[in-house]
Amino acid sequence: MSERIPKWADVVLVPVISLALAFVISGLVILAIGENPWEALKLMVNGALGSSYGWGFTLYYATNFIFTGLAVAVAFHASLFNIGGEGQATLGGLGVALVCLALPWPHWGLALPAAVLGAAAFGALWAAVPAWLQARRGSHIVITTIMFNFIGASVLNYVLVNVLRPVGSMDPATARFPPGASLPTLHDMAAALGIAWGRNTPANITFFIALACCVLVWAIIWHTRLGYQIRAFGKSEGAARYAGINPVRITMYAMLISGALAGLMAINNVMGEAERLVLNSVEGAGFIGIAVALMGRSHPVGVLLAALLFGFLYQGGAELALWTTIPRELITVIQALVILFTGALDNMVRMPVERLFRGRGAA
Amino acid sequence: MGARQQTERQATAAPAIELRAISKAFGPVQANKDISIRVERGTIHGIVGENGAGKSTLMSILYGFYRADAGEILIGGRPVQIPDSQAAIRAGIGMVFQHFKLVQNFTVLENVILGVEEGALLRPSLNKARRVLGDLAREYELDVDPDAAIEDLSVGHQQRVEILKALYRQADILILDEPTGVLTPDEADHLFRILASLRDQGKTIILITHKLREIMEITDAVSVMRRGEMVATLKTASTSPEELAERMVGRKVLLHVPKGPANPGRNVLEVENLRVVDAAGIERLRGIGLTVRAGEILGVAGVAGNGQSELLKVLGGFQRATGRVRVNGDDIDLTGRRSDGQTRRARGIAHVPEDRQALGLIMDFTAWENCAFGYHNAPEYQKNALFMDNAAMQADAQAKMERFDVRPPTATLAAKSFSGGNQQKIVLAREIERNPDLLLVGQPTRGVDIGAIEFIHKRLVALRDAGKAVLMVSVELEEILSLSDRIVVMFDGRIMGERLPDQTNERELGLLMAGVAA
Amino acid sequence: MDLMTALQILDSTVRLGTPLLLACLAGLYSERAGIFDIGLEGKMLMAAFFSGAVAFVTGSVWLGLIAGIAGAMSLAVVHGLASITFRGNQLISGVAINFLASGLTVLIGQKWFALGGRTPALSGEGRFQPIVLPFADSLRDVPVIGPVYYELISGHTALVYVAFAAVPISWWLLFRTRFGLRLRAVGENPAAVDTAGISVTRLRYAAVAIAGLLTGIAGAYLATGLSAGFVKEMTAGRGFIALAALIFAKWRPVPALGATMLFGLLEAVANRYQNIDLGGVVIPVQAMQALPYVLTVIILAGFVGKAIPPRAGGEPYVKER
Amino acid sequence: DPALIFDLGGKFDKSFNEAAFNGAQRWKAETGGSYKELEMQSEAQREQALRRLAETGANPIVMTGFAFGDVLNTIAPDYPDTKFAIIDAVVDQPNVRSVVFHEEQGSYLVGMMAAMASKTGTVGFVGGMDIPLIRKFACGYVQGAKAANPEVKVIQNMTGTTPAAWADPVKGGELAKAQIAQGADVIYAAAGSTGLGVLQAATDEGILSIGVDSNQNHLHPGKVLTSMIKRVDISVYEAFTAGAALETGMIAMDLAKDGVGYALDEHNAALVTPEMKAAVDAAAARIVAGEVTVHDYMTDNTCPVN
Ligand SMILES: Nc1ncnc2c1ncn2[C@@H]1O[C@H](COP(=O)(O)OP(=O)(O)OP(=O)(O)O)[C@@H](O)[C@H]1O
Ligand SMILES: Nc1ncnc2c1ncn2[C@@H]1O[C@H](COP(=O)(O)OP(=O)(O)OP(=O)(O)O)[C@@H](O)[C@H]1O
Ligand SMILES: [Mg+2]
Ligand SMILES: [Mg+2]
Repeated sequence: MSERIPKWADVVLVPVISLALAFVISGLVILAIGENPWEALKLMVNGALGSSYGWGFTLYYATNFIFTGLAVAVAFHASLFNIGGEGQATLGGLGVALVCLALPWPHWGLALPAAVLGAAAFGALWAAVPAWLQARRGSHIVITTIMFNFIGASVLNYVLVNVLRPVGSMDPATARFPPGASLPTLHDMAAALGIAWGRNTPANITFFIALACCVLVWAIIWHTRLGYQIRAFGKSEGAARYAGINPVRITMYAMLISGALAGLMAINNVMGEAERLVLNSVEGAGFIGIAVALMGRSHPVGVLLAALLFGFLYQGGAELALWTTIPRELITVIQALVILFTGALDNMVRMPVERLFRGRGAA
Repeated sequence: MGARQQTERQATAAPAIELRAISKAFGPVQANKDISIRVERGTIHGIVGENGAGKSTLMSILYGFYRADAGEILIGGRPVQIPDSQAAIRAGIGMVFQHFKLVQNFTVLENVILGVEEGALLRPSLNKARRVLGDLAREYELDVDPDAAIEDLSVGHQQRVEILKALYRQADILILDEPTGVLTPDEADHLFRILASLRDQGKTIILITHKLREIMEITDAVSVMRRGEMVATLKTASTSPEELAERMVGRKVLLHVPKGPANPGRNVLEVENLRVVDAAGIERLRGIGLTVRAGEILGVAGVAGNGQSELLKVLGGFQRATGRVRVNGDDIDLTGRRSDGQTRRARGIAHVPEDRQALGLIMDFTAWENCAFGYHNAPEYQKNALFMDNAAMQADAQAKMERFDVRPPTATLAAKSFSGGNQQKIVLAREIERNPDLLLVGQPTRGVDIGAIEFIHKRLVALRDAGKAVLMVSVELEEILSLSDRIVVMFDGRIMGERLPDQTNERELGLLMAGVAA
Repeated sequence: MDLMTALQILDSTVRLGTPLLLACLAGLYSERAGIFDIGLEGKMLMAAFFSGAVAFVTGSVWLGLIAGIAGAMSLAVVHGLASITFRGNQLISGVAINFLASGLTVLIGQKWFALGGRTPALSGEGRFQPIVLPFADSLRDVPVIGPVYYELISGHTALVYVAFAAVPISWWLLFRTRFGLRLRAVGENPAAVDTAGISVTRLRYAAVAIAGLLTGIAGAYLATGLSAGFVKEMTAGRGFIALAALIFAKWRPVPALGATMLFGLLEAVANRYQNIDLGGVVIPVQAMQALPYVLTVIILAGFVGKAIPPRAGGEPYVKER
Repeated sequence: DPALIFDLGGKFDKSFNEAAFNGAQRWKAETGGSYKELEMQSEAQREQALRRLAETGANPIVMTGFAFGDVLNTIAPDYPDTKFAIIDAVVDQPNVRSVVFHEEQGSYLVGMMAAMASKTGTVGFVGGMDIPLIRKFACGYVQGAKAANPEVKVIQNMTGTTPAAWADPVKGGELAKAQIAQGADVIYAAAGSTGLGVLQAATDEGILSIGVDSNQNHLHPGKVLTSMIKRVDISVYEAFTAGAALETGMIAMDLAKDGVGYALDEHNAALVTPEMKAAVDAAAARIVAGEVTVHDYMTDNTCPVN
């Protein structure tokens, strides 16, 4: 119905203009707090994209957001609003930590698959209860997942303080994982291929797992029966029942996949970066996942792009806050504006663009 | 009488409504092209046209729901601007939309006063509305319980509420968009009596319908639309259904599908003592028993809401029930784990649901995805153990859509961008082409234009002639009478009686439907 | 548990429940009109900041309140623009508003006060003071009623009474007035409202503005009633709890009171009984802190059943696609 | 130039990080030198920040917070020519100075004062998140209170399990009120900005409170009994002053070194009676002399009293 503007304009032009608008307003905000927006932008771009070093961080953050974004997106396809990414990723971290600390792993090649299982299983477990309650008892998943974020934080707090913390350690964190559980960073991998890539950045092999998950989610959602049923259920529960699709089962599957994806984030931050489990290791990535999924229109490609954008903002903004007197909350404001303009106010741009194209068509 | 002569005579007395050169585009779709029409005061004016011809759009413009891209509106000879519905209401126009604009969880009274409240507080408005509604009910036989919630009312009653809304706003000009699509013949007759008495009081009525019989019965004049254009305005007295049909579709149409005698075989469906209690504890089916044989169409007549929907849902596998159902002699699980649509389909039961938009289709899915809906587990749609074969599904859908003359035959379009008639064809194609032993079909032609009705009826008869069993639920008695080989009538969850179509008539069936044992 | 303890817990319940109640009612207006609002948190935070900042600068809590309301309103306008005028995604807009508030408050706060986003502490006229109701002191010694009146009913700040009064007023407004009828209708079926000749846009903006007003009061209560100034992120997830309460209450004002007070009570109880020793087995503090959330889940699973939101909720009203 | 890295709580937390900031500012004011400061943005940046500062030649690099311990342990060997100082954690590397505070001793003293100032015989403690560090504060506090009055009852509360627990003055206020309702009339808050709510509620309800880390007496003059001060500022100042010649190894900031203590100024002078002061100072002297040992929760994860 809506072929009022060419597809390229819809997919590229409108978001780019929206993004530009968001940056212009951000510039005004920077100006208002007495700093130089142009310098700030340069610093951000340089810090995030100007070197393989910057990329190492940008990709690290993006990896987190890909996982949580995909998690939210999969649930969205089943019309379930999973606000629980934060808690699921927290528990995923616990799964990773338990796996990594269980054995003196000889090689990451063995530890990684086990940790993937641990992360996915714990994440899925934390999504399973809200899913079951929604499917069987009609408890609203938005509330239960919010509640499970808080409960997850309590569980982790208890476990770290009382169970997994090495005696005498001040830090409510687990011991360091054995060296054999240390994942190769992008630097290591590039070096193996003879490419120079920033040392000491947290981006690691998990980025490729995230990319694989994008493909996997795409395949599941659009190329499997399960995905077909999830989408059908998400669009119309009545019709799904007519078609013989079991609502309970689909709710469970969708949320289990969603929770597992959120849990997998822990491979990146817990196993790949910190190499131990600390309190609050998720750092809000679960919530950013919501924005990422919404902006990415629940499509893996969109999620990937949105995650990269947020990775850029995170790293660029962090550089800004690290090396200037601009408070780090500026990043939050820029993020907010980007979400607002590209995600919620996109019609503000689309409408004039449509008019432009209509005018040209008539002429 | 020539159209020119007619125009000359009307030029003297100002028509109630005159539209001049109205155009309206929805993006690339030109819904109305340069349309002009005059509607005389105190007449009932019919508008006919195929699905998507632009009838609803034109009327929505008149009612201020949409704004025309170009053109002029004159009411009583004076040009008026109708930028919104408030302006239309002020100009004395009321409209009953094809899809009702009622707030489902409000009471009748609340719906009636919405927008024309007397003051900031509700109570006085409600009191006044209760009084006025009482008067209107007496005057026009428009009874509804003023305190009932809309969601608890039958469609027929909901429509009455819509009419009451318009009358309460003292509309002089009443537009009804496909008002009889969901009514029983009795209710339709009742509606026409109301319309006639409204006309006799000098009100002007515009009636959009797909049923030419109704046009012939009640209208004074009729306009025919095709593909966004106005092709003719005729005096009803000087035209015929055949002529109208031809002008609408652009070709000759069979208004009655010819059908040979039935050749019934073994029992395909046997239902005994079927009972359903809904979530609110109300018994919806109270011991239904019936059989459908191979090679026959069993018509289930009844006023909507008397258990037909539940019957279809139980047989289709998405409503629990007690009792006994056998298909081809084998018992069917009605309550257990194997009581779902997938199992039913595996048993050779296909189902065209009553509500195609809410049940039969996923409106956001493409046509090709919809063409596999419910059969998505079928082996021919699988590439391997993991993946579905999207290409095969598309090819399959493309072929089905061409065979069922779905327009446009584009499998990649979303279901929601097809007109209702074409949506129905997609569902029918999916279910019939499965070559089921038993086809359950609810309201096969609701809201569908005559060209498509002809096609759908032909396909149902062909299925029967291929030796399949068809159970058809419809509120259209005409359809029931012309298609069925046997007819059962449902009332209040029970079967009131069984008749043969050539030994009964609309009147007798109507009585049974009203719960009066004949 | 003796009466005094019970009263103290209930008193705490009222204080903790009040911001939830105001935010919950805010969400109620918005969502009843068909506009989902997950930005309650952000609006409260914005209001908390501006009320704290302005109350400090001017020394007047009332000016602070007005500033807080204005702050929340400005975000409400953003939400309105996004979800009504430009028919954007209401969830995205809400998420953006939460981020925006969390960033802007600190950014502006740092610029103004250079205290890392905090406002300086308020005192005297810069805060809402408890109101002692008439006869509270003289009735104090009357058994049962006296303490209940003195401890529980009297002695709250003005905004608490405003919040409680907002419940019957909201009920009356929604179910007894023309405005309420239209508001509820627009959340159920905007097309019905439109064809009745009423502007969907104007109604929805009105609802969003009321949500702004109420979150504004909620935020002002946090910063100038309960505490003495703004601290960054001081809403601490209360907007989300309010949202949960709203669903719990099935979008009705009186149950909203019940739901928010239940959350308040659970928190008050968890605050009061943190280290419970069950004959040697000490329940860890984390368990007590998780208790309100666990209980919420249990109550939801056991007693509430399916909550059906307003039918047109979350969907922009589009006539022509 | 020296450099200072703040933990995630941020520079202006009114307590721990701010104390570090004050130390750096004092150094700057006195020497006219310049230094580089960073605030952490996320967990993943700890290593980044350390490495980049080291690579730009900053020396020494001072960081606040135990969360840096693990990272510092891995990167310190990579920069043998750079000196690091970490506050609140022990990192066993040749180029690292580990500064640990005996908060239990300071808390002990304010615990005594609380018990002596209490008329009801009940005092309170409000912590932020339940982490070992906070339990260390609590344990010292309880020991001190019991030492002053063996009969005293101590109510202990933690605010939450998420980082929001450090920034929820509303909940802090409620916890304080709940403790007041249970009879507490002196409350010690070790909970970041949540503590501000505790101090406020105590003031509103007319009881006394005890601040933490920095001297918070001025927040509510005449209402804050005292503050348990932790001289992070001194540690930073000393490290900056020592410059590249910073001595490494472990430094225990205890009462003997005036690393911890209680605050006495014009704001609380009227509250601290001479007897109180005498008793506390005597206890301090005994602790310094080793006659009294205050148990450190961290050594065995238990507290002898409750
Ligand atoms: N709101 C809309 N947005 C976009 N296109 C629309 C809209 N409403 C109608 N159309 C298009 O305008 C054309 C005319 O539709 P309209 O509803 O007026 O037809 P109709 O004659 O009422 O059909 P029917 O008999 O099915 O009710 C159709 O092609 C339809 O696709
Ligand atoms: N708001 C809308 N946006 C887009 N398309 C619309 C809209 N309303 C109607 N249409 C399209 O207009 C066409 C006919 O519209 P309408 O709603 O009048 O018919 P219908 O009820 O779906 O069909 P029928 O009259 O055959 O039952 C369909 O293609 C439908 O998808
Ligand atoms: Mg139609
Ligand atoms: Mg129509």
